[in-house]
Amino acid sequence: MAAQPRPIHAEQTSYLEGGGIYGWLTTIDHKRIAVLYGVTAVFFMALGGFEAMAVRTQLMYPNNHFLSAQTYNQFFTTHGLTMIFLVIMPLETGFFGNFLIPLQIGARDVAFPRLNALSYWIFLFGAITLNLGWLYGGLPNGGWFGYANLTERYYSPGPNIDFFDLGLLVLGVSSVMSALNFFVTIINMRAPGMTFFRMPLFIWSILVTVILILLAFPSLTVGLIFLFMDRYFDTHYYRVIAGATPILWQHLFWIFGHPEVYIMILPAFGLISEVIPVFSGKPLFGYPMMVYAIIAIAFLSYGVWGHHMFATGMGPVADMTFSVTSLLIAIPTGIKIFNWLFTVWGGRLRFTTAYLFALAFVIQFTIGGLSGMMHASPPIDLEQTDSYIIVAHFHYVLGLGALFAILAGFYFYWPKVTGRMLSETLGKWHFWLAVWSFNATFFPMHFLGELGMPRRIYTYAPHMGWDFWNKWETWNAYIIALSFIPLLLNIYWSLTNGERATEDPWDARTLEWSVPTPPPIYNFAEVPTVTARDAFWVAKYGSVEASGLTQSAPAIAPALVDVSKIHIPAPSLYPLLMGLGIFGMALGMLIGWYRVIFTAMALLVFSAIAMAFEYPNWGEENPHAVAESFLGLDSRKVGMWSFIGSETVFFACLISTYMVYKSRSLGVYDAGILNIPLTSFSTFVLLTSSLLMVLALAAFQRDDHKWGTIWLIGTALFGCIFLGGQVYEFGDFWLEHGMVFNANLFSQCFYTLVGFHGFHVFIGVVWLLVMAFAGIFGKLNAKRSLAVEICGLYWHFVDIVWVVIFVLVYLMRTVKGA
Amino acid sequence: MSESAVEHVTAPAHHAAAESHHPTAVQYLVVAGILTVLTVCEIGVYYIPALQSVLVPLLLILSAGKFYLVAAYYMHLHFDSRIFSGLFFFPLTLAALILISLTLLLGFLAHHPGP
Amino acid sequence: MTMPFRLNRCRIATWSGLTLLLLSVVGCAPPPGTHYRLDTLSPRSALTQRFYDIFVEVTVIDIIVLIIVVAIFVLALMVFSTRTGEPTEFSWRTDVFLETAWIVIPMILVIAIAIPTVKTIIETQPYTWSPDTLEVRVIAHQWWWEFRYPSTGVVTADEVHIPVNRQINFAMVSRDVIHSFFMPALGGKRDVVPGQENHITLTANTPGEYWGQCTEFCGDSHANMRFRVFVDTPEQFDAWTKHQLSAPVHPTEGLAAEGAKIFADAPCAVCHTVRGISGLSPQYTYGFRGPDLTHFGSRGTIAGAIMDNTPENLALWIHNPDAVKPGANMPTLGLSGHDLNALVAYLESLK
Amino acid sequence: MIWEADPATLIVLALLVGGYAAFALALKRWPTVIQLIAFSGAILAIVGALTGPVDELVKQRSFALYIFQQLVLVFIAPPLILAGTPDWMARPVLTHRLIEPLARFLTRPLVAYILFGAAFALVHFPPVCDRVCHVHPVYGDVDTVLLLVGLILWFPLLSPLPEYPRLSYPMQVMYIFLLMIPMTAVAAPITMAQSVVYIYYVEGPHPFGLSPMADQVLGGIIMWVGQGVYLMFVFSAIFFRWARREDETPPFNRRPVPLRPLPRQRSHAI
Repeated sequence: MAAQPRPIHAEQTSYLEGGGIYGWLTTIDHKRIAVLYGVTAVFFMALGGFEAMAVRTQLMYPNNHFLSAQTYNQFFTTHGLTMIFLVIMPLETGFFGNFLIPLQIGARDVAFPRLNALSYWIFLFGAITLNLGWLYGGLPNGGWFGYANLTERYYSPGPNIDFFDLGLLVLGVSSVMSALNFFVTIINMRAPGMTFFRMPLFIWSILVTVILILLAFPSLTVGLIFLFMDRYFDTHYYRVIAGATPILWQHLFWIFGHPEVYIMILPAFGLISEVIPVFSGKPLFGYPMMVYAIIAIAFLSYGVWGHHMFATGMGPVADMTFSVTSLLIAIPTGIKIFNWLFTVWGGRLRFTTAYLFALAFVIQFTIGGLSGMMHASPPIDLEQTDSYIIVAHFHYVLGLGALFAILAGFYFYWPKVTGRMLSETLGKWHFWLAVWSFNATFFPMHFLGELGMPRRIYTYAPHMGWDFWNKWETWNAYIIALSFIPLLLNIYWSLTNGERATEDPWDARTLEWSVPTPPPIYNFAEVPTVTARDAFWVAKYGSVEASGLTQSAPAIAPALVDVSKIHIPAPSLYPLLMGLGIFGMALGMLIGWYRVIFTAMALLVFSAIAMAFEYPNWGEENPHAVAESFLGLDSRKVGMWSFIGSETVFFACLISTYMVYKSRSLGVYDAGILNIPLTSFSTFVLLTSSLLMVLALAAFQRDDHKWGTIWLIGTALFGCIFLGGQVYEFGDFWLEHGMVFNANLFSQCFYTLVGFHGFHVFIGVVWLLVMAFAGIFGKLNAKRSLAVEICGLYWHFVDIVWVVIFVLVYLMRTVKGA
Repeated sequence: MSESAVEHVTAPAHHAAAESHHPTAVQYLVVAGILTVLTVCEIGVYYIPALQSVLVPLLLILSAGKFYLVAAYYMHLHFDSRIFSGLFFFPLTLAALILISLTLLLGFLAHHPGP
Repeated sequence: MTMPFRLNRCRIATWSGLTLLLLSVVGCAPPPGTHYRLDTLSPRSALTQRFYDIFVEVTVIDIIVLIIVVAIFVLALMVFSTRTGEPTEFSWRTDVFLETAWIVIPMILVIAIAIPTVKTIIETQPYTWSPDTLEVRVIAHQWWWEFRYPSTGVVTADEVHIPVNRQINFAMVSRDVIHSFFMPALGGKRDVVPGQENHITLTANTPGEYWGQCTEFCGDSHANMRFRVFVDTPEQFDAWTKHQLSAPVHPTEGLAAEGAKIFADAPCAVCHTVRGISGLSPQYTYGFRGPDLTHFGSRGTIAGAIMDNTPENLALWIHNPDAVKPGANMPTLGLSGHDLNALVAYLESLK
Repeated sequence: MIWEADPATLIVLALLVGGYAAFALALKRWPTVIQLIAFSGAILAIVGALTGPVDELVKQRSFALYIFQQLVLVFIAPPLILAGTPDWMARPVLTHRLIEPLARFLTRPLVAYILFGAAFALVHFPPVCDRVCHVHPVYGDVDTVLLLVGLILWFPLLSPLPEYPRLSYPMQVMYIFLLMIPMTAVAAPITMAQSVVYIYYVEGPHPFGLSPMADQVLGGIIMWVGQGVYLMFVFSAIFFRWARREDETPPFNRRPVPLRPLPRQRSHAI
């Protein structure tokens, strides 16, 4: 994206140097953002760890009174939310993803650097929102999956669930933004020659992860919006009394929730697949198979959400379907485990700390995966679900799985990130303590589960067979906490006295090790051309299969480029301001002070527009962007299409809720109220506006900016007419027919679905007007017509959604639902 | 079976060439005409009592046609790199599957109401 | 740069792995003859027997797979950790035979698990029940269980009696939030959802007392929502039913009689039914706000089966419900001293 | 037992075999062994599924086997036929002046996909199915339609002609994925239905001692699971061909510059 000329000081060799605090606040360098993510996540890891220790202490003895029931419920909920959304995800995609993607694919930065910074700030403020309960009102207390209808205002009157709801909404925005960014980066910013099957496996795993994020989060967003409306506007999305079912939340949540599990584990697979080959001295065994397994797992993950809901009574057919699809996941997972084992087999093994963590991951993840096979079978699941065996299972895949992978990656990449080596001795202490304590804590949870201990109970009776293991686990949990002390000592020692790291301290295989340590701000002085998988290894030793003992060619040649000519985007304060705006909106919503909401919204809009005009030559920031991109496509267009893809799932969830609830709705209002003639007119208006939009684009492509601008204004005008029709329609229903927003299931679903579409139209109109202004001031021409095209894509998408809504909601109004 | 059939399409180089071509204003007008006709048909179908029994499939087919026209011509998927089609149709498939399964799963529960 | 690896480290890894395996054997099996209250490994009905059989099958498969993986892993570490510095002989990037093997083997395992699973799902989730089947309606409340027998009209709380060797249909619905009805020995678990009727169909095969608990997080006192199931012989069950249907004895003198007056005057009667004295059942379509106390004295436990039904415990509970069961919907009435004793005496007299 | 066949099926089979042989004779060329095997596989699949005992059971209202027949017609026979057709055999037809425009239009991936989806959904839409498939005594016509749309469906993946380029591998994967919509949209409602959907199948006992309801669920599962597993295999095959091909191809379109990492020195004041 943006590339404003900015001189690079020759002495500024490391991304870590210079800028001061302000430099870190305004940074849009992917490596600095990675570090910000890392530091934030480590802070929250300490917080989540503290909660875990408190929870374990409470469970040490039967009938213990260390924590009250309320505090316990808040702590286990927040422990889960923190570890998932504020530790594992930001560490894997935020830290490792940000740091490694451009370095591994041979790019200078991500596709949209300012969006990247924005994602971080929104993430930070989302994390704060989620944890506001420390200051006021209490932490979220509904379990990390916050099953409705316990989360309704009636059953959870405090602000706890509001923190959960708004915090996750904000975090979702951040996740989707960074996912979009990474997706476009990986698709379009790869170095020449880096075809899909030459990408390091970590890149593959992140690519698949971000696709999962893009297509899974909308479902959560819809669920959270419904919850928000139930809590604030007294609607009935999860209220039985109105004919709704709380099971809807479970479906929406798990359609997100199961892919989320893979969002957390796939990058871990990627990291492990980077660490194991390096220290085994062998290329990754069965690379295509590994890629295939990642894709298959991701693909299956969308068809298995029901296995979290076997106990809810979905009926035998759904049980069978979800059971079989869930079992199928065992196949690609098995492929991965055996491929790692056979990467180790026959290698020249170097037992560094990173390698040990990676090896421990393989075995521990196998244990977690095998217990997962049990839960895929409903007959077993009906005994085990919601018991400690589930707790054991997901701590084995996430705690002893993802976290160990993160630690492996941490020890592996620390020299590259900071430029200093860690102490191997302290690292080994850390490893052995961690392996013992984690296993000793979580393995006996299998037994507790078999002995029937339900999860999420703050107390239990004695003589259930649980006393010994609970005490044992709590003591070992303290050892987990202790095991991090060598790590902290190690970090301190490394930063103060650590040996300086060379570019390639581990004799590694991929491109990130070919740049100086720590990497310069521009990453690659000369963008490499990739001829094979494991590109750096091939450059050093001649072929992927080379033993790595004799260098066949001089790996290091002097750079021939003048680094002062490299264009990197300038820092920007607006991402931080936009993040603050979103935070202010969430905060205003929480305290119910609308002035705060509007002020924050103003800040958001102001910073968004200011950011858009930050670069004077917007529209053609980098004339070589298309030519230099991997696919020959403009990143902004790829980004827009990916965003549209994500929106598709969002609307699908809204529409399916409408379809389901239409037929369950009680009360006087139903789809018979809809005004077909008016809506037909609106449909023609919107279709015509789309025609004007393409005419505008065609005009700009002919360099006819006068007619282009006219057509743009026309499009906006027709959009306004459409909106006017909708306002009239809503007003008619509301005032004439008395169909208030929360009158019944039909009214709320209708207003929400059509209202969200209207909101999209509104955004589109604003965008069109901004474009029209640019046209009036002569900023648009044939070269910059892409800006119009992207705006048009959004506009036509809104149109296409209306095509669907018009038929499903309006014309099929008399058809019985589902 | 000839491998060459595959080869000449898989080289990613052709994507760059696909970028520039866009339909003309006349083509756009033709598409707009067809879209209008299809919409008129939709509304017509809705009002004709004889067609009520096949309303659902007819409307679905008509709207699918509109959907295709807007996506293919207005959003120029027809002319652009196929990658964009992929970026759109993959999520669309998923969205459709979610729609189908949610309506089925929750519709199924509707048959077992509580007391 | 290379760290030479000392073999004793490898031994540590091996031994810790073996220790964990050993622990698993020790931990998994309760001492012989013991049957813990919520133990899922002691099936006492045809339904849970089926669950248990599949569980054993999958566990065996899991253990075999784990042993194979660990064996390859340990072997690889032991053999190749000594090879530091030597050129590699194996530098496979891939091997079609091996790759196929670890696609086909998991596939066979998956099929081996899927077949009994699918069979069990189909056979254990009936849509219709024979007329002989005893229906027990389970109504979940925050945080206690209500049981009703539509065929006889018995209403009870936290303790449910079922006859042995007769098919029972637990028809479950929640009064407020989602709960889960978990009876490990008899029927596994099934969520109890508001607005949706779920079923567990089972035939118990051994008389005895079994424990159950709510397992879906349902609010503050989720942990305090237990219940007991008594599997009776048919004669015992008939006797119990008859006793439950009998009118409660109204005390006419002594402390208990005073208690009866307090019960009727104090807010107790708003939520609780004692047949013949109070009760608002027609107003509620399913479930009361509080448990039916008609035969309260005959129950073994109180307050969601978290305490034994003794006068002291009952006094504690009535005096300050929130201390016993955080968030409890039962209000603190401010009763103490003589009044409290009278109320307790009355309730305990309701045999 | 007499091996019986429907006249319509026989006509289709005769046309297929006759056409194949006629082309080979007329052009005086011989297909390769693999092509011959593929083509005879297709014929055998059609014969096995649409005639003889299977067809007999279908006529006795076995819904499950009826679904099986359809799967053979859309998923097994068309790819085999396409794989068994040499390019020189397809060329005269598909590049014919009159046929080419239509063929080009029909084999556009989206058109082929929509055509297949619409036809497949329509054939299973209860009113249509009850009227066309069963009340009408000839099965053959529906089968022929399915075989035809099947051929069109598979053409973008298995086109024998370089003039009709196949989809790129990633797009092939996408295409396969897209196929899940019509398949699920048809199979899921049938499987999950609470009553027998098709009037024709409500009556009487079904073969294998199944109740009409059980037969329907079985048929639904055969379609759902069957297509799922089958498409998974197709997806895998495409994926690994793609992987192998990219693995072997040198970097396109660029000078093969060897990787040149940065110097070890920290100084960048060049």
